[in-house]
Amino acid sequence: MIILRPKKEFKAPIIAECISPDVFMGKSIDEVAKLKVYEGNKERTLGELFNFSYEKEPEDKIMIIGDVSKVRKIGFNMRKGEIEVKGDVGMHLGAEMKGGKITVFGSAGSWAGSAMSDGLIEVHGSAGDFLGAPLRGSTSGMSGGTIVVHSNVGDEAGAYMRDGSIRIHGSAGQFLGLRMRGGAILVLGDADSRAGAFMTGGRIVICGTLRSLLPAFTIEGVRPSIKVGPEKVSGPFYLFVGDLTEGGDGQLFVSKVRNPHLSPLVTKVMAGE
Amino acid sequence: MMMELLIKNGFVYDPINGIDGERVDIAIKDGRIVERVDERRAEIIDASGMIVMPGGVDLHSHIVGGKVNSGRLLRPEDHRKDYEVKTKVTRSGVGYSIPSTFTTGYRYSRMGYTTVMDPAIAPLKARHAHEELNDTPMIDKGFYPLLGDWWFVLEFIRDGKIEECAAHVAWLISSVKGYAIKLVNPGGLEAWGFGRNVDSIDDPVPYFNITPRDIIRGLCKVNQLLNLPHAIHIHTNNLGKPGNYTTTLDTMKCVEDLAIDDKPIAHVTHCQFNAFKGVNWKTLASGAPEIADYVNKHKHVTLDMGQIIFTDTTTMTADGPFQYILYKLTGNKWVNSDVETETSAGIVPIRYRRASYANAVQWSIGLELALLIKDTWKVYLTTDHPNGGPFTEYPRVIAWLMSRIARERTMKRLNKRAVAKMTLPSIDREYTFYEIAIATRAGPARSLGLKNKGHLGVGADADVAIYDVNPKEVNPSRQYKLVRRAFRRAAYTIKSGEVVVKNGEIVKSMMGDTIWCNIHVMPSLAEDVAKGLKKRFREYWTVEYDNYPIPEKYLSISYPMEIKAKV
Amino acid sequence: MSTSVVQSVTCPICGSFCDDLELTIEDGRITKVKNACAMGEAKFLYAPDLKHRWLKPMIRKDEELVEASLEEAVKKAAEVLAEASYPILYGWSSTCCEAIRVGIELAEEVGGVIDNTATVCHGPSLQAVQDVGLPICTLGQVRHRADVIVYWACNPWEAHPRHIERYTYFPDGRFQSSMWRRYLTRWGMLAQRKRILRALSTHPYIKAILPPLARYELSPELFVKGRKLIVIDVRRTRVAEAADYFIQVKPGEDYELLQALRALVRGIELEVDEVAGVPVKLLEEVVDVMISCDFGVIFFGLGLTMSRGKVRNVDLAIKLTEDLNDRSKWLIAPMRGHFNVTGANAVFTWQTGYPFAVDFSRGYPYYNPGETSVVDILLRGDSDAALVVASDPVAHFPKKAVEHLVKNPLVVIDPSKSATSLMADVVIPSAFVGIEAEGTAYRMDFVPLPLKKVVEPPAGLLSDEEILRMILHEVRKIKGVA
Amino acid sequence: MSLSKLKVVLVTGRSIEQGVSKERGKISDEYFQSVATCHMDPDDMKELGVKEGANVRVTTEFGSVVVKAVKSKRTPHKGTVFIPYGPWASIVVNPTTSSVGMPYFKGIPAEVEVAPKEEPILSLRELLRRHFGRG
Repeated sequence: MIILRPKKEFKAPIIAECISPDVFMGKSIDEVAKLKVYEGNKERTLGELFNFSYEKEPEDKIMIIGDVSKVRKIGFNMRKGEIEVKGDVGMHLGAEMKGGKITVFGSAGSWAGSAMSDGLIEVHGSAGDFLGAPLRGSTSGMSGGTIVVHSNVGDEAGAYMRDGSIRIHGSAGQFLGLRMRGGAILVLGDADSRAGAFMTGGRIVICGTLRSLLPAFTIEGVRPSIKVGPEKVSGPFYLFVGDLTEGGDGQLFVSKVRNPHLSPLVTKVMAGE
Repeated sequence: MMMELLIKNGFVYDPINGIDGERVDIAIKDGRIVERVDERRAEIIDASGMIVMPGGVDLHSHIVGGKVNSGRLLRPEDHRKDYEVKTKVTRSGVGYSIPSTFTTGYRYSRMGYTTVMDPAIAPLKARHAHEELNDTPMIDKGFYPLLGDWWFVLEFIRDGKIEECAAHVAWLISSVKGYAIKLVNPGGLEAWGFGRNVDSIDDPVPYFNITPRDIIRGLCKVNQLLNLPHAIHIHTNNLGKPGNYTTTLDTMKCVEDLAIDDKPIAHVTHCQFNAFKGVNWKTLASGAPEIADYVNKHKHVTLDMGQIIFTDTTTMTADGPFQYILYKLTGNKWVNSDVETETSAGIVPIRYRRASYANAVQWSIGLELALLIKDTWKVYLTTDHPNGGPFTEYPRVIAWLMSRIARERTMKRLNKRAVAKMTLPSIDREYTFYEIAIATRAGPARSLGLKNKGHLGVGADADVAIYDVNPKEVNPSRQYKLVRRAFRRAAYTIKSGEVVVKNGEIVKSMMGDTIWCNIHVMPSLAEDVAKGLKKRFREYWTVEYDNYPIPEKYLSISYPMEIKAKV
Repeated sequence: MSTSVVQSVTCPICGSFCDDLELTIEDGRITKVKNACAMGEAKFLYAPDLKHRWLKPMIRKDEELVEASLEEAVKKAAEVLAEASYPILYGWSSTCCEAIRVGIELAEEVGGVIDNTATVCHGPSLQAVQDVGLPICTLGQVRHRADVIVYWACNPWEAHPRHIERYTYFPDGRFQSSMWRRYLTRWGMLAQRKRILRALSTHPYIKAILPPLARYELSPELFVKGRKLIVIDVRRTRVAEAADYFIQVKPGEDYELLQALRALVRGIELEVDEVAGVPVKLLEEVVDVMISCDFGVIFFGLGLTMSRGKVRNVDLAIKLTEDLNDRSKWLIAPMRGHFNVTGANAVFTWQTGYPFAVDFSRGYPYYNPGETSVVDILLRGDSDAALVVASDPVAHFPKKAVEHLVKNPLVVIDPSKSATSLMADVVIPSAFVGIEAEGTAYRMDFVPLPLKKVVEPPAGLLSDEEILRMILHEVRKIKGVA
Repeated sequence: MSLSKLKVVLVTGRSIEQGVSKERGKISDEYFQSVATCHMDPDDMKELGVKEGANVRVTTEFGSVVVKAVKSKRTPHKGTVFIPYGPWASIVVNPTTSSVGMPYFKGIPAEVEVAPKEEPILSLRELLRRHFGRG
């Protein structure tokens, strides 16, 4: 295991896609210290920015201790091994990740797990916007793997998601599961409005309050509980289907108890009025 | 004083001068090919074991202007995967299907191309095209203004006033500093103004009492009256629709009687997209044999391939209604851009897939056209960049043309049903280097009427490409990969007498010329045109008459071709 | 006294970029402006006035701005940029394309982030375009063909005063005629309203603008024939009062309204009776008008990009437009603010592939709004220097962003004094492009037009382009590449 | 009986007066007069007990600024107030960009109250010095 500690408080953004077990494996500390990173527009080596220490086991693990909230692309395209961060971490954590595990004891910036296809990201603090979502213009969202966030997430979590799962213990911002086609998102807290916008498939489960429901969703019924992956979450839940303007049949489960503001609409529609 | 250069010992392919792989030394002085230079003073390039050709000439490649730039805007995901880092001599940029301006220039130059024409610019946005051309280094360039749906053209042709029409076209081309007359889905774009289209060359254009046939014939006559160096450049009606090869034949036939001498009067562009047989996408088949048959029997038309490449690219044409159909077909993102009184445009990203029946058929059509048309001077290599694929993939097309084995290799990976129906497997023909030189430089240069381009005779512009492949040792049919590699990265590119590329890398950045036609009609006619336009300008456009023409000083290096019209 | 008249002058104010102004120049000063709106007139008459301009370059010494030579100021600016690890180069929308081209070269040379004002205007719209595209047209197409015109979350009467008159509701076109007469009739009916007169009398600046029309109910007899104007906004603006339909949407609920309209266009029955405060019955009526027209257009403004939903409001507005093409011809266009913000986007795009927020720190263009957009960079505190050209971020960025901007070295190139230049470390005053210097700019529909030089700039003032070239040259000298 | 504080939604934006006056100079009195203002619904003003031209303090989660209250010309828009773009509005807008680069310049929850006597409307230079320590 290689342990990295920042040498200073960073100011300019640091792009460090080399911080990944795939890159570190088989390299000595000296070799790792020579890896190139960018600090703003200046090319640096990892060794100029971080102090290193080494532990024999586990071999394929990287630990970062300290605030790396300015460091971007940690675990980019990672395929195996493990990264553990004790502190906040910057944008694009585990972007395009294909395997392995990343754990953050702190918060993560936007685009964590962007377009990942396998592996596990667990963030014990909050995460920014675009959790698991692809970068601008791309429609290739998350296609596998798991993201767990123990606190809140920003807007557009799970956008363009095709498969895999996202579990949010806190609350979610607007446009949760935007243009989602498959996979599952579970929110234990509340969700801001526009959840499921443009969704055509997949499953969003909101255990708390959904601020408002989009007009292009229709009520399908009430379900006592719902399975999200291997886990059974008990309700009861309203089941809405949409986004109808996209011809979608995405499923939006919303806690019945926590969303009394939706009950007049549900009652009216169920009564066929 | 400019450098003198001497290219020694290369195998020269210069079809315009009939040189077919002979060892000829090429002498260069002051940007021109000369008889000889002083060997002691000149820089010597040893081209032993290499091919020497005139610089590549591309007569149809969407590289600048409003539509291309909207395509760039639309596709950040296309740029992210392919970018260029700044070097000491080059600017940074992005690449793949719609490269940024600098990158476009560098990449053409690295392939040994030295002249490129953009085929579709809305005249109202010509200033934009020139701004981008001013930022496109390394190549000589120009563009064709879109004229087939310009209200003035429609009205004059409707009223039978061909001479007035010609005078207005002359004013427009000279004002916007364009090069040739371009027609795209004539009549269809005007109809698209209200969301409609035309479906044959005899389908009337709404509100104008005129048909595409009238427009094509009218502008063909205008082109002849104006003595323009290039033929009318036509993107036919019904492009991209199964069964459209008959429209293409109709289009070629409808100007047959206008031909004088043996000079081609119509260029049917990216013919692959308009050579579809069948009644729908499931029954799509190649109409290339029929079209090739017609072209083999007639002298008034030329074509370019519009070859597709199996890749993720961006389609962009002025054919608004076609792009809308493509948007509905693919569900991908869609840009439409209609331009008042003139034209329209559309953009849709697309991925051509080997497993797709339709895409496999399309691939075969392009190659069949090139291989079934016997006279190489009549069909040129293009991918209709970026519609069929980015221009950087030309070397792949060269390999397919030169090697039956290369074609078979690709066919093995294609949709089986498509391959079973193709004519292509039965075609043995393989292009020679001489024919490649025709299809990629001599032919387009001659078609464009660029007398100093596309050849290495004395007096020609010193635009030269040298490729590191030995024609005496390499058998392109079997060793097509070596050929492909050589054409991807020129050993040397010489532009206007200066070495700008070595071993596929830019060693010197420079600006090429912007080539345009300055057309002179009779002064009295020109005066009438100006007077009439001044009076009616605001009826047509939302900009002022004074602000429409582009002053010559706007072009970073202006190269006007002075043309004396018959009217 | 020498008097001359210059015609077909473009107006360096808003995205409508009118090019039919007529200026009278007497003794090197503009004395009369014809055809302009109040803003355009004010710019030509008052902006070149020396009393609110810097006439000499200024450098901050001991917390005070003091006069300096141009060479000194350029050198200082170049040092600031060349030494920075993550400089930002911001503004650009109020200068010409020629200057922007140099600006991008400078950004590349110093490895900085270059961003234009679209970032806080239609940046969200551009991102929406990158997701779903944009069916758009030039403004003449609207003038000739449109029989339904929708202004959504914008207020052209105040922000683009001649837009309606030149391009949409009031001009005559080949297939459509002016609605001026209908408007006047309605106005006549209501002209006595005191409210209107009062509004007029308290306004010194609206002489070119007719009084607004107050209508609170739909009057179907007005919908028999001709163009229709639909306005959707959170506020009852002046243009709302001129509209055939005005839909007042609850603040922050444009997205819901757009989705309801899209559902109705697709023939989906809504289960709710009201969306965003608007009865579904009214929406159905509006949708019927929209799908039965010959040519419709939606112009949208910052009400969509700056409020809840941002990018996705525009995304959905574009999807709605795309769907409407199944029924009729429909196009959509953003109401761009500055006269050359469209040009800034265009130049950025052809040189770098991206329309704004381009990061050159790694030697190639990288774009990711939220990461490479200036407001985010300032909020995170990433940058360590800034160049601001022809813009006033200190006045227009949120306080927290400004706090970081002014904490680091700040270089400003601007023709006039502004909040930002007051805070700067180096100020290099420039000539007004479009008045004292020429260039190129793009109308909101990507139509490029020339900016004219009609008078001489004050002695010693250069154009933005020339100043930027000097800085670029100096930067290259510092870096040893000149 | 008037309220001491009114909960509103703040919208900032362009106005023709701002557009014209900025050409007379960003440090001119015309500009100051046109942008250091808060356009309110007359009913809201009545409720709050402010008269046309009185000073009000607008406070959001992000800051607080004193501007002049003026009656909106087009009403009703109860519960919404409008401040033209400018240095005064910028003090109170919501900087959150949702990672799209764009702060919330519109639709910001705010409170309006009569400004205390000791808090006048700051001039541009005073505002810059107060908030950014320079100018």
